[in-house]
Amino acid sequence: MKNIHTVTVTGNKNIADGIYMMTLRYKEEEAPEQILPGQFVGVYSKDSARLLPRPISICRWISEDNSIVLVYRVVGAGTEEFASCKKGDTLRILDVLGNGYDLESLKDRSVLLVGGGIGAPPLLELAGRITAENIHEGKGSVTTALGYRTNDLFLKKDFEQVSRVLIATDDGTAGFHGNAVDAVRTAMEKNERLRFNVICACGPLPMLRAVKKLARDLSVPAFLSLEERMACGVGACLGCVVKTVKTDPHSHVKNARICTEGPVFLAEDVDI
Amino acid sequence: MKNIHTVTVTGNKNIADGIYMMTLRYKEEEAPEQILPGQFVGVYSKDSARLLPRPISICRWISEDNSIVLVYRVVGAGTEEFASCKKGDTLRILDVLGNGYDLESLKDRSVLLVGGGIGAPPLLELAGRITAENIHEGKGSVTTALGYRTNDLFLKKDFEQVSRVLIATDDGTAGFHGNAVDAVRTAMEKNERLRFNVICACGPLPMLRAVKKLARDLSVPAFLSLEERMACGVGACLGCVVKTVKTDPHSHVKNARICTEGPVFLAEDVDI
Amino acid sequence: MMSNTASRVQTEPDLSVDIAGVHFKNPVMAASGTFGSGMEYGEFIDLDRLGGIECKGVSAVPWEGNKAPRIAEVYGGMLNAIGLQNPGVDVFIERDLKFLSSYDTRVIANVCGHTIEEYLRVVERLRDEKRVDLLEINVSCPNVKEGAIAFGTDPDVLRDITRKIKNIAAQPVIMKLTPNVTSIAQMAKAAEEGGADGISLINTITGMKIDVERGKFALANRTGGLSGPAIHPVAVRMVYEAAHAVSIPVIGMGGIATWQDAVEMMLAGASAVAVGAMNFHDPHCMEKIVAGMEDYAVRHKISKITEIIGAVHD
Amino acid sequence: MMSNTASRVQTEPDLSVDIAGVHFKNPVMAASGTFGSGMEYGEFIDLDRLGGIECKGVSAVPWEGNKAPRIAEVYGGMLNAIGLQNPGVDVFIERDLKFLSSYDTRVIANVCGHTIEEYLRVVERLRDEKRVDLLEINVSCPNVKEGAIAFGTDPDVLRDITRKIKNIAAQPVIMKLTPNVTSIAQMAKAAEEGGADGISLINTITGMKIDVERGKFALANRTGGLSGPAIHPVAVRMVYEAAHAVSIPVIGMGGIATWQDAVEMMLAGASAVAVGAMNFHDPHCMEKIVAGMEDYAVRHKISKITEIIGAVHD
Ligand SMILES: Cc1cc2nc3c(=O)[nH]c(=O)nc-3n(C[C@H](O)[C@H](O)[C@H](O)COP(=O)(O)OP(=O)(O)OC[C@H]3O[C@@H](n4cnc5c(N)ncnc54)[C@H](O)[C@@H]3O)c2cc1C
Ligand SMILES: Cc1cc2nc3c(=O)[nH]c(=O)nc-3n(C[C@H](O)[C@H](O)[C@H](O)COP(=O)(O)OP(=O)(O)OC[C@H]3O[C@@H](n4cnc5c(N)ncnc54)[C@H](O)[C@@H]3O)c2cc1C
Ligand SMILES: Cc1cc2nc3c(=O)[nH]c(=O)nc-3n(C[C@H](O)[C@H](O)[C@H](O)COP(=O)(O)O)c2cc1C
Ligand SMILES: Cc1cc2nc3c(=O)[nH]c(=O)nc-3n(C[C@H](O)[C@H](O)[C@H](O)COP(=O)(O)O)c2cc1C
Ligand code: FES
Ligand code: FES
Repeated sequence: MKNIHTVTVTGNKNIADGIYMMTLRYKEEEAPEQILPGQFVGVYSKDSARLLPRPISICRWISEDNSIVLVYRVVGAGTEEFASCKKGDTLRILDVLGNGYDLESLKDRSVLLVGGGIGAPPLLELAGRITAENIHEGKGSVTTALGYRTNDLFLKKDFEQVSRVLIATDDGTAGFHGNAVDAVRTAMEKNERLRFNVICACGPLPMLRAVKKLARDLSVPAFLSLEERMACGVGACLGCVVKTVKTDPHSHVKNARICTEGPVFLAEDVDI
Repeated sequence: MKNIHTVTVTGNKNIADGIYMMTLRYKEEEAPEQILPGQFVGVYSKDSARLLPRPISICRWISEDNSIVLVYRVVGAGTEEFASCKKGDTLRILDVLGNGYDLESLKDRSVLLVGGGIGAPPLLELAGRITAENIHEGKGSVTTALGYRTNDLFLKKDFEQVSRVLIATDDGTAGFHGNAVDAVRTAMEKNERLRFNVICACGPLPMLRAVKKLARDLSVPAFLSLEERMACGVGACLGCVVKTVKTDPHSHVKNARICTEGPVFLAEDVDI
Repeated sequence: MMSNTASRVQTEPDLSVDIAGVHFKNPVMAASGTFGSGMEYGEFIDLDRLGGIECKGVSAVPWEGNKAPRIAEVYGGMLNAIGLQNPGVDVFIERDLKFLSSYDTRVIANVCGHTIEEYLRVVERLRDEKRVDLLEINVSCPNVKEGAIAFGTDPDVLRDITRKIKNIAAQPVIMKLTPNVTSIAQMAKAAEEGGADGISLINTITGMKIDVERGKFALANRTGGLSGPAIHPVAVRMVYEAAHAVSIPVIGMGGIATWQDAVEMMLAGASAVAVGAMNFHDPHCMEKIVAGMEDYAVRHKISKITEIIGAVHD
Repeated sequence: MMSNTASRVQTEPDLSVDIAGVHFKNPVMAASGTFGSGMEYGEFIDLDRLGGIECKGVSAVPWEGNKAPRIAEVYGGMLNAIGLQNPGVDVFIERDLKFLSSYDTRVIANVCGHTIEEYLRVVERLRDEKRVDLLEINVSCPNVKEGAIAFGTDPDVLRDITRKIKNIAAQPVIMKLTPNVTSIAQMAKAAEEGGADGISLINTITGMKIDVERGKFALANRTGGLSGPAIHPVAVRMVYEAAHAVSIPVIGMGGIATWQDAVEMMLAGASAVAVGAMNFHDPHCMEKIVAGMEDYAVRHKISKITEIIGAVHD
């Protein structure tokens, strides 16, 4: 069930240049019963000048503590306001939104996760869940390729606890000098035992396009998490569409709602 | 000099039903050098939906502490926000606005102050200053007639320290049953040694009209503090006018700016 | 016992209104395009609490709408350039009206088209749909390029399309006006002359946002429609002017966020109101508005909410 | 030494602009009616930091303006119905222009009237005033009842009054347009055809507020002009449309609160901008806008701010 909740900020720390990690605790009786990796929430600003919810992915779900963790980059007035939140403050959120990654389809597969910059956070919950829920029962593996601008490698340690990690930086100050997809290609060429038969990716559009091409080259499916400007976040306004290859069963045109049919799409279904 | 200041809330307490007393402290170097009773400040809201400053009279000036005290009634969203301010919060204010009461013209006079409801606060500074600055040098006296709705008699004690006090309540639960002006008239009829040769008043329009009439009946001057919706607060927008009897020297029409030529006007000069 | 009942009746004011012969349990509706056909928000709120739902604009065949980005947030509101994406009237009937059949709220079908013929096809197709209580004809969407905007800005064209639609419509016809005109009173009169059973306004005001760091338009469509609290005072003024120009009922909308805004719109002359962009800020806002209106009526001893329609005074 | 100077030059972008042959040190001005003639705000800010001051509207003889209340706050903005109170052109010359003579900023006289003849009298009277750099003709004030609004909403009337003013004006003539029209492009063209040296827009959008507890209009005049951040997206769109319709320069205004808003207006096509209602929220905002623009130019390696005029792209 989607709803509006008032949650309490129980932590909000600066984990890298301009990047914050915020923990939000629900009242026990309001805590979500299920969250899929890749799902997101809409966070409302307190200032009346800003009325629309900010979509932020769930980076971790700590169900035993009725909490979720968000990792966000300060890019504008809304995220700036969130960065100024203190422990004990409350926030109004709209949750739980979007489809999330389909864990069933990852069963027993070797999964490559590709995260670019602030696209990495939702993949952490995904990597963790694949591992924790024994989705592979020992048959598959998880590798995460993370692309950063600089060697300010937020969440790297967290990913290392749940997957093998490849690092790429734009400025070459850590790991592969270049983007995450090229890091993967290079590693595969060097025959670094990098095998996978499905890709899940989240990050900027150029990266997602590169992932789509990689997947096509390797003939493996890729699940991409997309972004678009949103108003309602729940599928009512038709604001957040992506072009689809086939007619979308809900809209009856070649447009799907990222907030509802997405944000995670099979790469071959969308025209990006 | 008028200016914009960020001041610190050092106290904000509920002193009567819906009435708050807030103390604001300036940074030492920004504290005003002079404040006249009857002058006011414009208090800004923090919410972007509300852009205009709220005009609030200065109830007390504690110059040794670089502070001013405001007493305000919660009537809408702005004052509601102020009521929620806590010690240590900061507020942005526009100061020091308006002309204030002309202390010179009160010299050696017996002064009657008439305050109705939330019009009382600025008269406290006035009464205090008349007493403290020895304006009368023993020759005059100060009597304050205060009209309240009920017997929630905020500031009564404070007035008693600096003047003789007459109380009137709309519901008759304390003092005279009726309004402050009728209380004065009745007291005079009863010959209660109530003498004055000038009136200063602040309160709702019907009360000010009654004061104007009283002053005319007694042939004494009356200074009235007026209210109007304001935008700039500094005389630039011509939003806050009152009709004047003669052509106003600034506007060259029969309108004076309450924020600049006022808020205190000689009763006979304005058409209220 | 009897006096108890009597006082209970007094504290439960009658919020119902009639528009063109259709009875609404209360005057609060969802504005077209912000609420789909209620399916998505049905998860949040009890649709039966609403006076009505103005469904998303529907055309004769499916429309793709504009390219993304379609949304831009602005101070106290938003711009949208959806471009009337919709699955077409057949899907609307089979899916949306079927969904709505289990709810006790009024259904207003919002009709759009590129040409008069396209409008007429939708109206014709909806003739036998009992679930449609009213038709709202959107002659004012600023995001359709093919000329539909002209329907709402030229009084002669507006009068003509109104007449043609009235000729074939089974349900009462509400013409939805655009605020992007010099004289809203003139447009309201044209709709009335064309035989409209009511008018609704305002649709969005055309606006633009530019991303200054990138020097680019924020919307793929360049311009979009401004809605939300920012436009409320303009909407109130236009509802006032329109209501004074015609004698048919007016549905008022534009930036309604609180019960105060809704009451204000009715005092200005609206017989009912609709809430749009604010649903995105708080899916519960319409429920709160209904409750706030009820409370207002009690405090002001208003037994029928219709008493306040147009009751503003100096 | 030399390279030092060179790099210093690079970090100090040229913010100056020319409008109708008049040179402005920067493109940021105070909007008419919100700043008097600068006297009051001179206590807060250094008037020499401003590109120019658009003075309060002035008429041939003193005007009383409307009854109070003249101001109502609304979400993200305000309504005003001052009704163009002013002391008349003689006092304006003797007092205001004299005051301004000691400042190094451009002076734009804002002219209003009830009839064409009244406008012409003011323009005539200002012919010999060297302190007046530009004339801005307010054909758009929504608060004057005698019909002045018609000047700004009928293209033929607008073309005619522009021509008559141009015939006698000594200074370049800027026509200030109202947003309360169906087609701003049409009005902009009419002004250009009439010989205007530039146009400025937008004036306020007509709005209304009702006090719901008392059932009364918030303004004595019933309607008032909406200004402030709420109207900014509408202003940007209109500036864009107007700038694309004419080849004379455009002064953009409407809801400018930050340097981003000012840059946005210039990207949309404005050669200069004016700040109105926001002065009431922060008397220092124009200084901050100038500083922010400077910083923007440095970051984007813009050596002359004129490069960004109309530079928005898809
Ligand atoms: C499904 C989804 C998941 C996301 N997850 C994350 C996350 O985990 N961490 C994170 O840092 N960011 C995430 N984003 C991006 C995040 O929504 C924006 O950075 C944020 O909305 C910016 O808000 P602002 O007020 O700071 O910026 P402003 O630019 O001032 O925002 C103005 C408006 O644009 C919208 N907006 C701005 N950038 C984006 C964007 N990239 N995508 C969608 N809307 C945008 C805002 O929501 C707001 O409505 C996600 C976006 C989507 C669509
Ligand atoms: C010179 C002067 C001195 C004042 N001194 C005091 C004081 O000492 N204590 C006190 O409690 N009140 C005082 N007031 C009234 C006070 O300004 C209003 O009560 C306050 O602005 C209400 O703000 P709000 O946001 O709560 O109400 P809202 O009604 O939400 O305000 C909406 C708008 O109307 C304006 N407004 C509302 N009521 C008034 C009013 N009575 N006068 C002027 N503007 C108003 C607000 O400033 C705001 O712009 C004074 C007014 C003036 C003009
Ligand atoms: C996202 C969005 C989509 C809209 N789609 C339609 C539509 O399909 N048909 C229509 O008549 N109006 C449409 N509108 C206009 C609204 O119904 C309403 O008239 C306008 O938004 C003003 O109300 P508000 O300020 O409460 O949003 C749309 C508005 C928004 C924000
Ligand atoms: C209080 C007030 C008075 C105004 N008086 C005038 C005027 O005399 N002449 C004029 O051309 N515009 C006048 N305007 C309009 C402004 O100059 C400006 O066009 C409008 O307010 C939009 O800008 P803003 O949103 O930055 O305020 C006035 C605006 C306000 C708020
Ligand atoms: S944001 Fe409204 S449909 Fe996705
Ligand atoms: S409030 Fe602007 S002149 Fe008084």
